[in-house]
Amino acid sequence: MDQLVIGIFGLTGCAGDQLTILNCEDELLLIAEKVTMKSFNMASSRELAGRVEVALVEGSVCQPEDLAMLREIRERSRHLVAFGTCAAFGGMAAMDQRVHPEVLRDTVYGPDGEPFEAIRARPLSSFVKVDFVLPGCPVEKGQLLETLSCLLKGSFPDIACTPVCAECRSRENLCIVLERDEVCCGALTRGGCGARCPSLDVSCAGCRGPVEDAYYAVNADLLKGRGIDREKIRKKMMLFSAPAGMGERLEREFD
Amino acid sequence: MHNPYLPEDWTIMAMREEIEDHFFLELRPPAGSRVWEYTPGQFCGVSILGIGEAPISLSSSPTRPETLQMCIRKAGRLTSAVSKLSVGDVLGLRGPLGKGYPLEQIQGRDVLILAGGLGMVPLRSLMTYVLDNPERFGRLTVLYGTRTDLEFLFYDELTRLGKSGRAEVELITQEVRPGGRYRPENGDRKGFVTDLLAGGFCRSPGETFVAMCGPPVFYRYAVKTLLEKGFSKALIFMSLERRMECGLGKCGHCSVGYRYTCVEGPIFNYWDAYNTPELIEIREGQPWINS
Amino acid sequence: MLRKRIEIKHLTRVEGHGGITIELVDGTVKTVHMDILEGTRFYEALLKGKGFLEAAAIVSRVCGICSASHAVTAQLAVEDAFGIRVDSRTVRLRELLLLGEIMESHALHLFFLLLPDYMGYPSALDMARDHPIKAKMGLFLKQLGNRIQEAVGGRAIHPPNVMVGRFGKVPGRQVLSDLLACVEDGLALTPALVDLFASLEVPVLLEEATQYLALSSRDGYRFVSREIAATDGKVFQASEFSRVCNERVVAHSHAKQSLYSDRPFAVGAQSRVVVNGGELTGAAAEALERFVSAQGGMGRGNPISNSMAQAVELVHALQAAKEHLVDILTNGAGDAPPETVIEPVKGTGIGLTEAPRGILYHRYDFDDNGIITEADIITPTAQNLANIERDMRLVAERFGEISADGVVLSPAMGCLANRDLSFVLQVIARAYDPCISCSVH
Amino acid sequence: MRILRFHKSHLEVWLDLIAETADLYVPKKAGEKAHRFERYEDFQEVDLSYTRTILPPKKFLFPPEETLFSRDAGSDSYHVPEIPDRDVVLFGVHPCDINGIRVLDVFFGSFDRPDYYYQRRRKKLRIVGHSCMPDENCFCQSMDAETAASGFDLFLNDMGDHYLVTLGTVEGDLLLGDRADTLPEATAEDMTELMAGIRRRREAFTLELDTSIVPQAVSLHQTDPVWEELGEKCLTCGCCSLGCPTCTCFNIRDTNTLGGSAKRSRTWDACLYRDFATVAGGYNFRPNRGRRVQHRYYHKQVGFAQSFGQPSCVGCGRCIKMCPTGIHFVEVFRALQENSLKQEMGRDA
Ligand SMILES: Cc1cc2nc3c(=O)[nH]c(=O)nc-3n(C[C@H](O)[C@H](O)[C@H](O)COP(=O)(O)OP(=O)(O)OC[C@H]3O[C@@H](n4cnc5c(N)ncnc54)[C@H](O)[C@@H]3O)c2cc1C
Ligand code: SF4
Ligand code: SF4
Ligand code: SF4
Repeated sequence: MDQLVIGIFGLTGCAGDQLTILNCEDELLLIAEKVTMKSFNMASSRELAGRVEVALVEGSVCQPEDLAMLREIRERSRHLVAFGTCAAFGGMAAMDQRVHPEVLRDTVYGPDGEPFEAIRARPLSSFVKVDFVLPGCPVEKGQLLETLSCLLKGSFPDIACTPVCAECRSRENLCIVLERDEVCCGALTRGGCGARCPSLDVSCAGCRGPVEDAYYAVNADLLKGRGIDREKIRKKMMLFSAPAGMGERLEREFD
Repeated sequence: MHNPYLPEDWTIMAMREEIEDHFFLELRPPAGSRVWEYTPGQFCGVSILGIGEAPISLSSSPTRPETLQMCIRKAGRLTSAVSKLSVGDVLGLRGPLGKGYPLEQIQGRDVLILAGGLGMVPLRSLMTYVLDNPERFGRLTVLYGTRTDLEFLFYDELTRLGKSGRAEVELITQEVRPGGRYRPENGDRKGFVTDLLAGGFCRSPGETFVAMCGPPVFYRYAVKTLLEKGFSKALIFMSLERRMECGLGKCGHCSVGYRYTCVEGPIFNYWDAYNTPELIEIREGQPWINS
Repeated sequence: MLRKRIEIKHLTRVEGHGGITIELVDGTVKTVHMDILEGTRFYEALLKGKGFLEAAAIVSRVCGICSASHAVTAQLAVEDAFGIRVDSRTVRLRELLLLGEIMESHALHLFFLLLPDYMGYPSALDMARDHPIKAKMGLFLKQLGNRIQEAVGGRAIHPPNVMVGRFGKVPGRQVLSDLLACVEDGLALTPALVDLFASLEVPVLLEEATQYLALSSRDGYRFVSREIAATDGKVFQASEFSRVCNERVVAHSHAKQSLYSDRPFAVGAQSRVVVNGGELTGAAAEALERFVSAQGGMGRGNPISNSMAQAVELVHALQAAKEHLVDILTNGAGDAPPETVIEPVKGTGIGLTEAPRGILYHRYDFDDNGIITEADIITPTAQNLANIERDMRLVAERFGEISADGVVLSPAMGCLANRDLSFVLQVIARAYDPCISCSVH
Repeated sequence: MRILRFHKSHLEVWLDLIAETADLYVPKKAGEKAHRFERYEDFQEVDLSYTRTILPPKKFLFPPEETLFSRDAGSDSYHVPEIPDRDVVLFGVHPCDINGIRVLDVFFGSFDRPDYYYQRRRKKLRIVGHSCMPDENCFCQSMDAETAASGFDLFLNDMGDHYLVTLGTVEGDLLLGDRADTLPEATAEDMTELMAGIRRRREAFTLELDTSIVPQAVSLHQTDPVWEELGEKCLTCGCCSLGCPTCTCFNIRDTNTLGGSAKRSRTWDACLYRDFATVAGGYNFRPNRGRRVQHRYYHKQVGFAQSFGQPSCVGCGRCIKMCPTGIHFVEVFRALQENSLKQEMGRDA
């Protein structure tokens, strides 16, 4: 059987999703046996040009070069997967959409910097067709392996889009909102992490991105009603739950 | 203890692309087993382990018990995977599921089959059943409409049937497309299924058993027309689609009101549907079927 | 005039997007640029206006490889600003977490990114086919590092369990004793590990004096400290760091660069071993001796020695992890219950740790409500960049004999014999194990 | 039905004994006021004075995630994972939860299509009930679930320093072991005391739902603004359903391994989630949040009752306690009833 050819690409991001591939220590050799990984710069010097069946693209589009690269990847691949929250929703870089990117740039680089073009961080789907979204900051190892395994069978996996709360309940945690009056983004966030953070007694930061029907207003009202300062709520939700494009909704629904 | 979640491996004996993205399959049971006993209108769970399962209607008739036939439209993950299979491959099957048509109630009556689009698939089972038991039923009428003439399923079979005189068959399409099957010389017409109803097809509408299946819009207009024509609410049966995961009345996805579509349906008569919240609403003074 | 431009568009087997450009005119090197092409996310600007509770979650996303260091450093900075004392168990667990990260990161670099160069493979996966035992050793050590990070930090990457003043949930006894058993298995591998890396023929690319900087530790070889030591004998306090490393914007790269007294300097495993090597004990100290006798001293300016220093640290990390685990298992809870109610105080906080690649510095200014008004993050790779360029320039000048089809090296370079300059430059860059997303954040 | 007297001082020895031959689960503290059924390890951890556990006992019969079957690469047979052979003993189950299990029994055994996976776990489950006192969220009394007429193997009535143990089944006798025929029978005096206790408990309920017109009110008010309002308030986090002793919805999903094996499993689902009724192609039969909330309420109080003869709510109060935004099961029906009354009066006027 022909090997499945996948390309692994990174735009602007932290490489955590690519690293997650290498973190599958137990399975790595098996993966290498079944899958040809092209363009995996982080792990290999063997740059193979040409077409790939599936491109896993990490990171968001943060500079014109990213966009050019993304378009080229799209050209080269049959399927394109938004690999990780940055690619899927913009991630951290897309957090503060209210501040102009040039202001951000000048804050970091000051007046001495050579002015390079700063653009608003955006998810892949703002520019090209995305065939499948594998969210997570970083992606969950299990879901990554499931994606590869399912791709070997010629299909994308069936990945849940229910909120983190579902897994939080299933793990029989106490609800952080109710117990401690803290902001928890569980109800806004797509599960799949096994409610990792609430199970550690840490409130969910929303790193897997928003569920398709994120109800900001209801969540905000709930938290405000429990005496939490609205700015605090906004800041936490802005991390991941209200990414590029949804941030405006959050602002609108907030008051 | 019987485990109703376990599929059996059936083998594909024949497979063809009936129309674009719609695959006709004929399956043989695993060695040592026989084709299930089933009633027209029932469905089964079709699966490929690792990809998923989907509810698919049985399109063959129990009067021809050698194989099972179905027609699957490429709609998502599982159905796409099925479309890539070929003769000799196996497919997981679980069933028969659901309740079929109330055959005792049909006994002795004229039968009107009213199909829209993919709705012809389960109705073909009933149609074949009626044809194979001419002594038990009255006149058979088949009215079948599609959006475009590219979408006619079982065209040759239906046309032949019409010509044979064993049943009255009328095909109608809203739109004629290049490469389509519309042939005026065969009596094919242009328009909506409801246009066919406007003609006086049935001698005694109030006594005729109506089996209908089609997309939501189809029900909306067809039910209205049937009622206007004096068909009996108790004899109008429709097949209502819902999301199904288990087909055993357990997973809850198909639950509407107090009913589990997968075990108590998918065939409901007008009153069933009317009494079940969510299935029929009255809008603008007209019954509005939520299917 | 003979002009020659060597351009490496995409460095491979490093994290992120970087390239190298060198211009030679008549055999003399005109410019050397390590081009960091990675997009910027403007973390320092994003942090402005965010609350102290979010800081760690935000900055850990700077980099997937050293996310634990970022998370811990952020909390250290918050605690410094608010005057929060942390109990001894939390301190130990944080050290353990950082050791896990060191293991993961060093094993990744040594086995996946470096070894293939020496063994002549384009990637570790290709190497694994012919050398499964070596690959499995690397995978085991890497996985062990990840296991520690998962158990302590809650996840191998972007550890959510690291909170201000405490951990969300302290790993249970069962988890810790399982880890201990794994660490023991890891320790059993160390002789083979040292043999493997001591047997490599390490090319001496350079022997130019280099300025090394590391956090100085006195009670053992540690990764957290508030003092910085330089090999010129000077010692600085945390608050002096930003002045000492003098970070500034450069034109050709999105990453800033640093200079110590106007000269490039190095940080990382090699610097730590040079500065704090005396604190190493047991097998780690022996390993260091072994490398020195086989391959020459660590402090002689040969960047390739950094990898050997990483191997030494890998041994140390295993030893130290065992110590911490035994201590937590025997002494249980720390000296004081961790603080859960945090009162923000207006002011500045600084966090300093030794990340796998060197000194990591976070400074935040807070207002009365614990909102960040100003943030400064100086990452190790950014500090190293000027030194990497320096090393490349020196190597290029030494070996930059131009032939018609490229630049040929003298054959006396061990595994680098007969490789062209562009390959050697990549080897130098990789020796620093640069982390480009960190450098542009 | 025999009732025996059992002194509490023997409890530890008894539990240790049960734990020798069965997997014993007991209520343990999970924070200030919360509890969970967890494996019995140390008698000191057993806390029988709990009100309700975070998850109901359904997790033992219908776990949050369960593998249905798998198949190895290249194999042509399905493998159904075994469950442990030992009995599972749940110790200290309150009447509402016992009744919850009875609802599950009815449901999972329904339509001539009994649920294989539920049934096989159910066969291994022994239930030792325990009396309790209601808090402000309990309304089992209104749901006719305040006592368990059956569904337990033993039931312990707390009488201070001793229990009055009701024997429910032969398996209950077996659980008592040698004690079954050495323990003294309850005396008339004991019974008087027991009755007094039951009366005290009955009076302790503060939450009440008049169920007499609930079905009518819910059915009549299909388009009541209450539903829209609830939709506006619901987070659709699903906590009410997942934590409900009688909610049973699940999803079936396949997963694969790199080696080529695959498995099919089911996980808890809730009808409040957006895609619960979405079919291929994206058509959603219940896109509206209010409609989904309505479906849950309708189904539990009316739909289930119409199909199976009793509502699928036992008044345990978990959904009230669990709902982050404070949607209150009882208040919802009260609001509907009030609206009914208002309409009635409007018509009269
Ligand atoms: C009683 C009944 C009979 C049917 N008969 C036929 C038929 O004869 N031919 C045919 O082509 N199609 C039929 N369908 C529709 C068919 O079930 C869907 O097209 C199919 O489920 C799509 O599955 P997928 O994995 O390819 O789609 P995906 O969109 O990838 O998966 C959808 C998911 O939702 C569920 N799901 C999606 N759509 C439906 C649906 N309509 N009903 C129930 N569950 C659904 C599936 O279980 C799956 O988990 C029938 C549906 C029902 C309810
Ligand atoms: S703690 Fe968070 S994730 Fe868990 S139930 Fe509460 S809101 Fe949902
Ligand atoms: S609980 Fe929330 S923040 Fe934590 S891993 Fe899951 S989605 Fe991410
Ligand atoms: S609906 Fe609420 S009160 Fe009723 S049984 Fe379920 S969780 Fe308990």
